[in-house]
Amino acid sequence: MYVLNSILFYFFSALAIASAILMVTRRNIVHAAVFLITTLLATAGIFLQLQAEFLFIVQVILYVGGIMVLFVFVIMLVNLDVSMRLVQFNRQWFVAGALALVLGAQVLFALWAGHTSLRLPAMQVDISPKNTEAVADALFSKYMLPFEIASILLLVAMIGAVVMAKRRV
Amino acid sequence: MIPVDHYLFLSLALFTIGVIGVLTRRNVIIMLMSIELILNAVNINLMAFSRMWGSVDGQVFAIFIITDAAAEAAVGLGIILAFFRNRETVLADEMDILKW
Amino acid sequence: MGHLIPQAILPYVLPVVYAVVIVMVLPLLAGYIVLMERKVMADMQARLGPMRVGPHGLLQPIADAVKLLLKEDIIPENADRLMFWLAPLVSVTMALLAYSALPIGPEFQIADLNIGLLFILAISSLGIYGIVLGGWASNSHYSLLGALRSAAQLVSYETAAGLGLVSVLLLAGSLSMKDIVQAQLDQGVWFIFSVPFGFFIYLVGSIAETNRAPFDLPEAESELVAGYMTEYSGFRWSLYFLAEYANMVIVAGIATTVFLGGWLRPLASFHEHFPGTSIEWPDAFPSLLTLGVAFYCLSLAPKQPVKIQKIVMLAVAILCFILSGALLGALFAPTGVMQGIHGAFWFMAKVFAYLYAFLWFRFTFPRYRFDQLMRLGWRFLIPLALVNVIGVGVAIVLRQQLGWGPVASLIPTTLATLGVAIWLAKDDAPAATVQTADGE
Amino acid sequence: MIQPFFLDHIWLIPMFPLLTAAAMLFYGRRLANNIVSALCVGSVGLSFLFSLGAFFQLIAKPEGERLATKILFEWIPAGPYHMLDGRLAHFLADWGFQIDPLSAVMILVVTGVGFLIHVYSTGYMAHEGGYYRFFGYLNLFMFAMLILVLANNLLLLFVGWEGVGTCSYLLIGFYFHRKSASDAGKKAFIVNRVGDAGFLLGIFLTSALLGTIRFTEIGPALAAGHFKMGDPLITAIALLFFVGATGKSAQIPLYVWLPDAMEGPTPVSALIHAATMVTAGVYMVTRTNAIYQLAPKAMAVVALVGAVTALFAASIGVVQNDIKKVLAYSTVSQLGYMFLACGVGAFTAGIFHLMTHAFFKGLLFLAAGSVIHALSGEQDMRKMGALSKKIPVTYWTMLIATLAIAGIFPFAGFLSKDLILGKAYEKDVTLWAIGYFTAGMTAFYMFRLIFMTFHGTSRVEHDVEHHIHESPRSMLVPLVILAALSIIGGWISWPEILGGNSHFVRFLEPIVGVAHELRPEPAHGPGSRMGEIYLMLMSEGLVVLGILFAWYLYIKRTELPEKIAKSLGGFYRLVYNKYYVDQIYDALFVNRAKDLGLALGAFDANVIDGLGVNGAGWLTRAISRISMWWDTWIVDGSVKVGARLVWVLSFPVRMMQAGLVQSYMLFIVIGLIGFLGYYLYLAHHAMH
Repeated sequence: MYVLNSILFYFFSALAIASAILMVTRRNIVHAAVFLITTLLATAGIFLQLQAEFLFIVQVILYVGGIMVLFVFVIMLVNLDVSMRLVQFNRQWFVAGALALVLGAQVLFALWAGHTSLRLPAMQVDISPKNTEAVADALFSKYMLPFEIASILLLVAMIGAVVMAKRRV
Repeated sequence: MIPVDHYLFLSLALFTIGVIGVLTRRNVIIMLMSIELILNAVNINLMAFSRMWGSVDGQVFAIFIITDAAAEAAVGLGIILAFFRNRETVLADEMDILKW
Repeated sequence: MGHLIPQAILPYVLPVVYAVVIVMVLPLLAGYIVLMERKVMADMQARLGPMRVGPHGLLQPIADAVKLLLKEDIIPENADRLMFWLAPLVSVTMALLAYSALPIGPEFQIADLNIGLLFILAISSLGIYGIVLGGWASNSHYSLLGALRSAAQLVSYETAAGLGLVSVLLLAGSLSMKDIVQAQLDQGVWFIFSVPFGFFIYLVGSIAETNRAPFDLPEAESELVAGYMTEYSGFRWSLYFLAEYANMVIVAGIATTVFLGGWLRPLASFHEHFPGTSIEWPDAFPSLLTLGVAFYCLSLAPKQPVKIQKIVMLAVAILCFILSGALLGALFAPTGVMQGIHGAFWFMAKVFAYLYAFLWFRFTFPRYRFDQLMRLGWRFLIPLALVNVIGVGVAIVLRQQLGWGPVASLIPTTLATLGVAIWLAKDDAPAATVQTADGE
Repeated sequence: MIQPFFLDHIWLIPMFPLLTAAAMLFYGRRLANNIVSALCVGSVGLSFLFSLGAFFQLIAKPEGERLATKILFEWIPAGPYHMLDGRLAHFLADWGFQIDPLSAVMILVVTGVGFLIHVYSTGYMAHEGGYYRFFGYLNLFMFAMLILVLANNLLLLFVGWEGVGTCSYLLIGFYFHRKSASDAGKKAFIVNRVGDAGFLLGIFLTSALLGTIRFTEIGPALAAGHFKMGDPLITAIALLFFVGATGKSAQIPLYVWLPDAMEGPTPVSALIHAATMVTAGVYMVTRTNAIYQLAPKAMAVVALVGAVTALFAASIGVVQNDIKKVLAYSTVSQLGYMFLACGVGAFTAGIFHLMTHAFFKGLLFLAAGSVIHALSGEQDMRKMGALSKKIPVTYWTMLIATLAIAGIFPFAGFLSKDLILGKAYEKDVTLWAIGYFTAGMTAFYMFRLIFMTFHGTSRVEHDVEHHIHESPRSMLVPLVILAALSIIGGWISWPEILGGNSHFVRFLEPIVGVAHELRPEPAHGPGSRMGEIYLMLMSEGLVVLGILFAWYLYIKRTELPEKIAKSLGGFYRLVYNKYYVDQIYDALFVNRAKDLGLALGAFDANVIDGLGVNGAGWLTRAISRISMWWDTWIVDGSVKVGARLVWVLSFPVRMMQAGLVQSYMLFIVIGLIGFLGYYLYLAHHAMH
């Protein structure tokens, strides 16, 4: 069981990281989008491997099936074969990349230090099989208010998007 | 069991890649996608911790983050569309009207 | 045979077998759905349809398949090769993947996920990438427009269809397909009768999701040559084709499972309403039907003009005999087997009924204009679905608090939804105003 | 006390025309003609209905308290001030309306005749340009006139007074592209100004002397002031008012504008310059009769001016050839009659004649208009004749009106005119004689008009001749109604001696209530019924004589008039040229005024502009040079230095603020790195 689990995990994480790197470096936006989708799917796989089926489904339906479709849609509306031939990285790319790496290194150092010093407890063996029900309970009892607020946020975002994208408001 | 740290390393890697993307790519759409990547990294952390403590709170927060991402994508892409209509470009360093 | 297989992989054997069966059978099934489509169309147009290849064109699908496989496979000059190659694959993969959670019989299921329905929705929602990427990759305006249209259309109608299903989820209280069917058995009524509007919404939504007429704008031959499939040919094209029909079967399967009581035979839960009594005679129906078909084929066999056709017809007849024998024998077999076989029969019967409805609509309704499509989706179906869901919630409260019956509690909901539907339709009447139907 | 509805809402009566006027003048251009006429005529009709309602509700009240006042708001609540006799008074002019028998009669006449003339105009103006403009002005006039007759104080009356003046100016100059028309308009306006100045002075003097300008309070104030008969100040007020009256009502010496006013469209002449506006003077004199009755000299002046004007204008009317001019002069002379009546203290008779005159003179003008309409614009009577068959309705109605004005028994004119003559006889024989003779002349020239227009041989140019046509119904109906009124209109005050009981006069009595105890004994008079009968018969006789004379001259022996004119020679020319009054006025006033204007202009050009303005300009330029130097070098210099300084200092900030999102993000990341590094550093220390 553990073997399968770890195989899945390392496979998915390798996939995720690889396609993330590709996503950032691709010249063709559609390819980038496809690689991002791959990353997301890999992440979804990791969720599944973490026995969070509901989040897996949410990830797939919302992220892959919703948001990314929106991205692809917009990419196709905005024809980009012009910008595809231009330089893809801005003037500050070298500094920026370096600094980002520095930031990553810092966090890595922090994690490493934490790993050695304060030992994170191992994972629980198993959480309740009825993951969906558990999430639902938490969502509708403990996190009712944030849930409502999130829905308001969505409404506002919808209106904003409509106003933004409309030709004649 | 896979130690939690590995999840953290994974998410760190994704996060860094995302930051690099946001900082260096000229194409606004790819910047947005990188932001999605960052959010994703955060999600991984949350899931890992939720699994670690055996409580679903982390997952709930992940759901909120995904909601947030949806909203952000919708509005951001709307803005990009509007901008493209006016300026015929999606390059971040041509959007420097923020200066004034 | 348990001792032959190591314990570790035992739980994976049966699913693999099912998966292989499905992957084998589905293309054939798709082919024969095409034949059925052509026959139905011919019937509705007072023609004969394919008659030459095999008796009554029974071998037509195979001929078509061979033709498609042998066709030259063209990739346009400046198409995006990677995507062009990837897109049909994605499409067909997702279409097939969705079957993994579809229960064809009580046991006949690859995996009984506790989020089965959502899983199927998710996977089938991934199918869109096949279309969009393909349309984009073939670098032609028709394809791109088709892709955009289908993207917009799917995103819009998934919402409606999903909401249509949610009403049933509330009633069934579970996401697992199996449990949903079980709930229909326990409540003693198929959900189509308790939430007809849910069914209606899902019907329209599923037609739109599978890009079938009257919502087949992504491949509207009169506007964009073949939509996203314009540049495709040969094998890739047939993959798309397969994906489309597989999707039809999927949505039909979902509808069957969720609304039409899955593998349950009619009146299966008679005793729920009238304890003590139960009706068994419908069990005899399958074998009788197949027997009838067998005799019909037998009677047709001599009339065939060519010798080979006679032979094929006879073969079909014999096949039907065997089938009816099996179905008959299943009645005396242990219940598991019997339910498996009969469940599969009933399931397929319902699926084909649903598909027949699809064909029927295709040959009956004119194609929508794109803005009309959008208006229908956003301003009619989704509000209606929302009202329906709320109503179902109310109904559940009625049932739990006041102890109303499973059907009675939903009558007010249905009536309310009907009222809203009428109102919305009246409100939507001036929909004829022509707008620029661009994909936004 | 709470008033009945119509009395409580008299203020609405002027408002209807005001609303439509506003509508016309702002939006009229966009409205179709039929809508315009519907709105305007409708509004006036509405006011007429309200006036009727008010009238009947007023009659319903008992004799004593036939007075209703409605004060909308205080208009000019000026502070306290010292009156001439040193008492403290509070000047208060409010936007208030009052209705008493006099106002009631006036609003009935104004709205009634006005309504008919509106209807007429819809036909008459149908093919003219500026239809909406015409009706807008007309309604505006109705508004002002109604304000005038409903005002409860002198100042508000003055507002209406000026308003009607303005409208008359606008309407006389309605065909502003004709120079003669615009000149006539200006003339009317300026001449009226003279009178108005007098009127205004009168108002000031009133408020200074009596401390109030409300009509209801003037009487009591007079009583309280214990003024003796013929008090000089009172006389002054009365005369000043009368100056205003001469201006508005075209009496000597300010009558000159009225004949020229005929340049306006004929309905205007009928409404403003015959029926309503010109009678404002009479109304005003009657309204302030309390003052006049304290000033016998002033009344004598009024009577004399009235009588002389009557005779004078009639004499001019005898020789005019323009049909409207004749009517204009007859109007002047009839107004003279009214003032004669007021002068001899028979205010009620004056108002009575005012009403009847409104009927038949309005009718005369409308009929004349119809004639002109039929002859497509011809106004010269020498180019008319023998029209009686061609336009019968016009002919008969006009004949009725002529009989009425000539004073044939029992037409309206007869009753009112004889009432006046009777009063005049009681007062003074010479006045009576003048009026008597004038009556004869009136009959003569009116029938001269009738005969020249409708009888004898046709002298119409034959290109006009063949499309002579009767006017449309919308023009004929008012004619007929007015004809009926000028027959029976007078009967409401059938004199006692003929076995009637003069309702009308009795109805009006209250407003001249003061008159009784103040009126001196009649100098000499028949007093007996037979005397009055004799007077009537005499006037009838003279009138018939005049008619016959006209018949003789213009039907029987048509060549005679020229002969007579030749034989009279100079005198004829004098009269024919209206006694050269216009020329004299030009020589005396107009040209002098022009000279003054030229002189002032020269002064302005040389002294003001040359010295003042240019000098100031030069000075300013000189100063501005200096200030410019200061501005450029000192002020701007410092500013530039500051700007340059800021520019230099802001270099690093500017580098940061590139306006590019990603550079901002970069800075965020840098900050993040800084924080993280700091905390890691701390943690590191904490560890060891």
